[in-house]
Amino acid sequence: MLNEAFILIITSVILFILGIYGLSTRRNALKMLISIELLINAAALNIITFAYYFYSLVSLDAQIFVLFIIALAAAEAAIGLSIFLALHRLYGVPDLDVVSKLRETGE
Amino acid sequence: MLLPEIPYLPGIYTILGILALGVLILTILDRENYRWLISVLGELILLVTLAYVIDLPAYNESYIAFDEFSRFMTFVFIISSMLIIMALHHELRDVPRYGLAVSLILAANIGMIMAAASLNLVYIVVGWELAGVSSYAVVAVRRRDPLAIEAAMKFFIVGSIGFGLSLFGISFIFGAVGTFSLPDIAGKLANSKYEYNLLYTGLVLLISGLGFKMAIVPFHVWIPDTYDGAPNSIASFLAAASKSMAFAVGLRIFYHGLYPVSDIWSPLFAVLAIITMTYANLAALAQTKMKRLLAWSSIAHAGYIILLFGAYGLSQRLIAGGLFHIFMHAVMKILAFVAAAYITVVIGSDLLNDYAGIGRTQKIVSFFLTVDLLAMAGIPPLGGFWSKYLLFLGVVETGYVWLALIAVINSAISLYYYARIIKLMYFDVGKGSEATVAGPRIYLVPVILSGLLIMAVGIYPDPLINYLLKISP
Amino acid sequence: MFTEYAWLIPFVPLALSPIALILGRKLPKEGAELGILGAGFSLILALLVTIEYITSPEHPASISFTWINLIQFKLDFLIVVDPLSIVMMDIVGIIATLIMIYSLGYMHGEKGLARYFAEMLLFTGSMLTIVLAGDLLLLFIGWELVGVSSYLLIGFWYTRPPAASAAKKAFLTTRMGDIFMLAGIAYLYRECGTLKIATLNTTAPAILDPKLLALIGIFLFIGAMGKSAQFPLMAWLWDAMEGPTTVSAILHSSTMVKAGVYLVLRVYPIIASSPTALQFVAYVGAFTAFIAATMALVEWDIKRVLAYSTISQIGYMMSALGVGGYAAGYLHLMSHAFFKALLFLCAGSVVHMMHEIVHDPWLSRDMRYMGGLYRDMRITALTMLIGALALAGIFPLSGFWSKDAVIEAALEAHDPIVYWLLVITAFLTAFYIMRLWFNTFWGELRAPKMLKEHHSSEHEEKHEHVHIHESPPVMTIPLVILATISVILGIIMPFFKESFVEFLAGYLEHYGIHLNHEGIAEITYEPLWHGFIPESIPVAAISLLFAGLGMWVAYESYVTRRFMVDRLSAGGLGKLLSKVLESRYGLDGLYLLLSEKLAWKCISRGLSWVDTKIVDGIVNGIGRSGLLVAKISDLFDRLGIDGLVNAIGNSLKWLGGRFRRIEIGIIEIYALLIALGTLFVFIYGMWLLGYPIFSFPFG
Amino acid sequence: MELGLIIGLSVIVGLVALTILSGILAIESGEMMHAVFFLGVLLVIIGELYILLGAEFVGVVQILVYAGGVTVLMLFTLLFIPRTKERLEKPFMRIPSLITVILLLSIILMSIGYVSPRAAVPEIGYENIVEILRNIAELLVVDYKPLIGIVALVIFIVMIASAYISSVKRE
Amino acid sequence: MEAFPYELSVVLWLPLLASPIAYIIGTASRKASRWFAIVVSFIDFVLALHLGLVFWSSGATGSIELQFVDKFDWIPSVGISYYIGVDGFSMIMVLLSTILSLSAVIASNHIHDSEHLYYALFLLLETSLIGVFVSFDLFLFYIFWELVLVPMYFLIAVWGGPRRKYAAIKFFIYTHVGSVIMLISFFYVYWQAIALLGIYTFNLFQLIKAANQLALTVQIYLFIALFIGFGIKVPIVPFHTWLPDAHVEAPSPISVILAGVLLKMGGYGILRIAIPMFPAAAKFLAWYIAIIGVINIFYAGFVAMWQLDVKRLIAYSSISHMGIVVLGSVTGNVLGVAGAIYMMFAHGLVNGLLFLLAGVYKHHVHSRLIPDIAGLTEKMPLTSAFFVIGGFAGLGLPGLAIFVAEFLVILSAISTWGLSIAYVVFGAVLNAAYMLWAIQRIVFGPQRSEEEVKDLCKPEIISFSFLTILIVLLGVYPPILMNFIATPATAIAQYFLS
Repeated sequence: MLNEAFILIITSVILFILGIYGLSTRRNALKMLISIELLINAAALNIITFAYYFYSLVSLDAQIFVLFIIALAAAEAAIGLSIFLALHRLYGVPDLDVVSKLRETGE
Repeated sequence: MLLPEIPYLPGIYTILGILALGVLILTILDRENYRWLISVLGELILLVTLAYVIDLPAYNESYIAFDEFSRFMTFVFIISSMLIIMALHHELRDVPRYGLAVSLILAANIGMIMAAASLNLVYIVVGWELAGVSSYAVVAVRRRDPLAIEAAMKFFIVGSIGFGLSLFGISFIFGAVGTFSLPDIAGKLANSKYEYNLLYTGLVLLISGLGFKMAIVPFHVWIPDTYDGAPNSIASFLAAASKSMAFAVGLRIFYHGLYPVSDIWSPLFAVLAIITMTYANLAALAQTKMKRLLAWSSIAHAGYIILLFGAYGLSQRLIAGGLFHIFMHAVMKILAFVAAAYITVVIGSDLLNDYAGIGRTQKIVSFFLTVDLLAMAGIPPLGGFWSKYLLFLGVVETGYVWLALIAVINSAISLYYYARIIKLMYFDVGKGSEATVAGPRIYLVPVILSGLLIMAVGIYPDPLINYLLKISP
Repeated sequence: MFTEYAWLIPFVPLALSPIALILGRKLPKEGAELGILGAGFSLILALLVTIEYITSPEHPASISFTWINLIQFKLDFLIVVDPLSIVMMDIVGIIATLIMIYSLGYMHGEKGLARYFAEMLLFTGSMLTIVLAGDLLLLFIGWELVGVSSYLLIGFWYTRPPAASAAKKAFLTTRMGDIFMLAGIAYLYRECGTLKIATLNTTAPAILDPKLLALIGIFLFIGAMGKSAQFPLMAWLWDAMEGPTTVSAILHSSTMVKAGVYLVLRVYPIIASSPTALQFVAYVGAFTAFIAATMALVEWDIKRVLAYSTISQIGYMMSALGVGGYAAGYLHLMSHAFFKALLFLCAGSVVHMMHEIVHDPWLSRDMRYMGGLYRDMRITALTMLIGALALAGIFPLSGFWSKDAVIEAALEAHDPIVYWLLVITAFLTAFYIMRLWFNTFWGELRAPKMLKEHHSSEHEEKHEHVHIHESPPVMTIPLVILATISVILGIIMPFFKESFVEFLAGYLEHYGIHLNHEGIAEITYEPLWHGFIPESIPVAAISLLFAGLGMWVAYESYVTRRFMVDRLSAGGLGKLLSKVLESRYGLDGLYLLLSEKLAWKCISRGLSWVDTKIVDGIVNGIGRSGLLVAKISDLFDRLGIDGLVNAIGNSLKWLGGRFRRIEIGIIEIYALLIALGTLFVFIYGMWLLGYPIFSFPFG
Repeated sequence: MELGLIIGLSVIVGLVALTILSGILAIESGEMMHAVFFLGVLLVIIGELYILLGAEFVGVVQILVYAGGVTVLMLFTLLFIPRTKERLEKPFMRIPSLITVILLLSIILMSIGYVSPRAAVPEIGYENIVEILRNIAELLVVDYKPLIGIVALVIFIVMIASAYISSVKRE
Repeated sequence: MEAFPYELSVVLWLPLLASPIAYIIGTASRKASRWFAIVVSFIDFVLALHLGLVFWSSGATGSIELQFVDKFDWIPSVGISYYIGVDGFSMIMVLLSTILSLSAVIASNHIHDSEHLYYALFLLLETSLIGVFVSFDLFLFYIFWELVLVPMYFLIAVWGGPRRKYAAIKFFIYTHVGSVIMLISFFYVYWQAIALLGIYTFNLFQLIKAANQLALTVQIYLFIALFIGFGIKVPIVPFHTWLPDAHVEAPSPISVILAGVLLKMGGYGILRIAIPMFPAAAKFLAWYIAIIGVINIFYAGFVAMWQLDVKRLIAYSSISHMGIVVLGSVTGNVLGVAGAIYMMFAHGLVNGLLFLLAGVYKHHVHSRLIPDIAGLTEKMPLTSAFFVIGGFAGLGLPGLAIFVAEFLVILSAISTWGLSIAYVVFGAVLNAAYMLWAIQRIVFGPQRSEEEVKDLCKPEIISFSFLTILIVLLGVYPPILMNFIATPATAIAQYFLS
């Protein structure tokens, strides 16, 4: 029967899938960044949910973990954006599918 | 805020502290004309850390576990980083902020050591991601090079996907067992107090996530492009250090945490290993560029190494061989990449066909490259052979003879693309034949050092093997 | 005290042979000295040993030497001095020495004399090895060495293709026999565990079952057939006449071809213990004697006529041994050795002479060019006449007695087939040998006329004044010696036959075979067919009658041309017959068919086709269809590994193509790929674990 | 069932619905600005969820760092680069991706199966919020102190690096 | 007489140590590297000879104990040890390798491009060959076995004839596949030994102990694997096609090593490893293997008859002789085994001589096709003489080395199987046929007068006479070798009796 825990887990799964979907359909590097954020948040939400509903906060490692995840995600976003900027400056487009010099050459 | 505390902290903190200090210093004094100072300082810091690591007492606090295993892995990381910085010094001469690269590598070392020296998923994942973030940056540090930037972008995005995947997986595992400390997880799993479905989901996602760093097919996609685009020494850093880190993490998680449910993950790894090595070897056969070929070969070697997990069983030799092969693979890859860098400087191209005849003009580097290629192909008596041999022997001991057989056949196949390079170098005439001017000397230092290491280990591997057998649980 | 050193008899010539080859060129006479030295030494030592043996027969007479020593197994060399060996070694010694001397004149001015004498020495030594060998291993070694020296000597004029092919043919044909002998030897070893002939002679008949004995006996005898040119392994001998005449004289008439007979004499107890083998020997011998004689009827090549007669005389000996005429066979061997050597040497001097007239190795041997040489070459002519009469078996020459003994033995054995074949052969022999003599020495020299027929004019005045002269004394003296030997042998033979028989009997007694006073071994021999034999008439009369008949026919047809045999072959049956005879019953053709066409053209070519096309082809074929060796076949210009890699690439093209098309460097695709990968891992894991509980989420 | 539970459930459901909606919008909206905005909304809602799930501190940090920092970072990045919206309309390979993704979703759901809370849900009142916060603080300063230090340092380095990478002088 | 300590190791490693030196001084002056190589291989030969004399004089020929053993652990953790030594069999093989290497290196005076590399590789090859014959640790054995391939591959591929690349890669793949098969069965035995003896060891004798305990069917499978592995080297039909190509394309000195020593590795392996390890299987399969040997003899003989290229002809004749080795090694009595071993040695000398002669023709007449080199006897008397001697030795003429082996093998084959194998004697006729025919076509026949051809030069005369003298000596006085062979042969034959 329907309960919050289950709903939340499904939500995070859906978020995760959305992230994957965005990554595999979107050309724009920023969109990809957004999708990555989705992935990470899905994971974090999942952890919090489990900690609350399954283990009733007996250990707070989960929350600490999420804290660190947030920090790392921020760092990652920063570096990603900087790379994105460099890329955009070099190629003049934000789209990655045109940026494919590195590939298997020859047949 | 960290400095005053260093003396009072136990060992692992101190290592990290030393590194961090060095990182800060390097980041601060970063001028065009300090290149030598920076390199030497970086080497020194790593050296000090190494010295410290060697006589550091094994230590296990609530979240930190510095045992022989992490000592060995730290050893591997630091050795590789030291070798790499030598090459980096010359290769990044066009980068104004050179110190940044070095400090990023040191930072990555911090993360890797942390990941290798803990029994807690939080630490492991955070350390891993720190290493990841710094390596994204270090790939992109040559910012005017479109290829490098593209490589960095791909590396970044795919790596982040991997991170997300494994985080998601870990969240499920947490949901299944409710703790992040690996011993507790093991205990819970041992007396089966866990949610099977959640665990399984988490496991699969975690394997996929780890697969990125470990370069398992089909999660290897970023490897050839990134190695191709990145500067050689940084590519070798990725191939050597961060891949070793991934295996260390895998060993930690699967051998300390999840071994009670090995019946779930080891078959998955087995099939992944087969796919990986076969696919990579076949793809490598048709490569035309040295760096891509090396990328593929490192994927293939990842395929051999994850036999560690694929053939899980009670075999000392399996783990010892795995560690041994991780180490040898790191050294061999560094040699290969740096030699490739040297040759690229000399002949101004990375195409294999342009290597033709280099053996007659650039004797030293081609000799060591030959040794290295033979070692990678697993020709006795060279280091690469012994590690492979021990690994496969362990695989057989755990009863996966067919797995070992496939691996042997694969390494037999791999011989052909390695031999092709050797033949090009020595028995063809081409661009390489005119390349008589000597390349940058400093590249030869890591090449010769690692080459000698490979040969020495090949001639007399016994002490190392015994040590590994001793430290492997 | 010489017997201890009997091993030197074969050893010295063998040892001198390489020295002659290396140093011969330096010596004044190009190695002739060494040749005569070696042969003479052997002869003298042999004579001494003989005397010593005859004076004190109890003397220890075997020297042994361990050749191969594997702890449990030993193979020894054994040198025995016994009645068989001493007689034979004397014969060989004498003839060898004489011919070495003769060669001084005959081979004078030839190129590569050193080689010639080295080979002669090799031959002498190996022949003596056969003679003295007391075990089959040593005998076989000498056997092979004789074969090879005959090969080398036949091919002495190696620049002549016919000589070369003749040499090869001789070696291969004899080898074909040798291997049977080898098989026989090996089989004896398997059964008796030793190769010592004395032991084998006693044990083998005792312990082996008759079938096996017959087999082994026949195997050994086939070896003998090869060496002594018995039917059907006979075709090499007449080609062997390509060699120098001296060589024909010693190898292919008197000594080497006797090796077969000698072998049969050696292992007689083994052969004699199986009637089948005896029949085989007897019939092969008789049949050979007959057809060889018929071949000689129409031959014009003087040396070849002698070759046929050699074959047929050896046939006599073989059949004698087959029907038990042990002593007869040996006697005939002895006498034939001398007069056949004599005949060959005479022919040699004739050919030597003719060569100066016709300047052609072929024509110089053709009797149609000869005639009327009697006037200027008396010594040659007379000595040759003696030899011819001896061969024809005319009283009181040596041939008469020995041939009588042979036919006597056939009579004793009550075998009409052998008997009549031999008798008719006696007639044919007399005819062809006299035909030879008359054509050579009687009438007018036909060379100029014949040459005019098929040469252009300027040749003819070149042959206007041919000065015919006798050969130099160095060549004639041996002729005289040999002639006297055959005469004296003929005169003393009736008296000395008795003692000779006892001599042999004493030897055979050890092996439980008893010789009666006629020298006929008492063995069980069943003729295939019991027919009419004139028991009452003494053999001597019959053989003399037939021989005389033959000589008369020859005289009538070639001297007083009253009755031309040749006219018989003018047409009809005679023509067909002569065709058959001239083509030697097609034996050569048969050999050609077997060797050239079958072995070489078919099997060899076929197999090498298989080798290149199929065996290799399969590998490459597999390769082409994707194995590692793929593409090898078109790697001529590229180094293998390239081709190999490409081959793998191609053979896995569809796969590899897919692989690498995935890596198109677009991140979205990578992401999708990753998703797919995860999917794959999920599904595979589930399938693997029989998982999951496929419960609907909202169940 | 009693009222409180229904209210809680409905609140959760509402938030979740909002989350997913904003997520879809963040992925699908053609205009970059909107995408970033919706991302911010999503992050805030997730922060709300954290607070609901007894992780107040985390939720606050989420809202501050994420919805504050990251979103703003992205917006500034957007300001750096010229608008490029034309190619955004047609996604790269929608159909295969959709299929894959739906397959993945279903398989994950299958493998999760049905889960229900194992332990009793803790009551979130004032005092135990304080309790939790104190515990977190204690953990942070005792067990995770090195981690904090290291993370801070490394992120510092990485920030410098990213600044360096992104700041290419126009030439 | 005493062997000084580690003399065997010195013999083994000396060429390897010398090879880089040869390379380096070769860069300075080409001649120097040639002379250096000659000196080194001569020293090696002298040392090996000294060992042989010590071996003989110390009466070690009577015992099956290994002599001059150098043994210490190399990698005890996986049971690999450095364990070299010699018994009579290995001793003569070492002698053969050194003798042939010496003659080959003397006779390689036609190599002119990048000599230094050539001689370096050559010395490397010598070490690996010796190593195969002296190592009694299977792992060491395997290393040397594989190490042979590398220099050989390059020597063929670089200094070979027009189709050298094809030949080289073919050689490499065939032998590599063979050794992989071999290796797999080695490892199987190794694991079985872990299970049975409870120790990690590659010691040959330990492994033999373990392998003897295996079940018959397993033994048979492993024996077949080993037999294929070694048989490709031998080579046995139909795995032989690499050999003619390799021989034809390789430069003559290298074909000498190929025919003289490399082929012997196969027979050595069969006698030293395959049969002792799986005696039951060997007994079980003896008859079939004998048939394979007979097929070798006849098949190769017939094919040789058709060849026009002298080297091809000689190559096929080697295959045929190797058939005799295979036949003799399974007859299961001392004569046969001794004959097989004797054949290995004798064939090494004889075919070495023949290949060198083929090389002479190649370099003086610029062709190896029989029609082109026919009729030069007047011009090259010495060459022709040596060729005739070699040919007669090849067809097994008494008084020359090969006869002894042939005789022993045929004797023992017939005394083991009787009439069912008696037809093997026809092989002798076959050999005679193609050899004589070759001699007839090359040496005999009308002489050519037109072009100028020069005869042998000094070094060639030296090495050829050396070989010829050895051939005659061994043919006339076998005990020289038999003393070495007797004991090991008896030991090997014992396995069939048990």
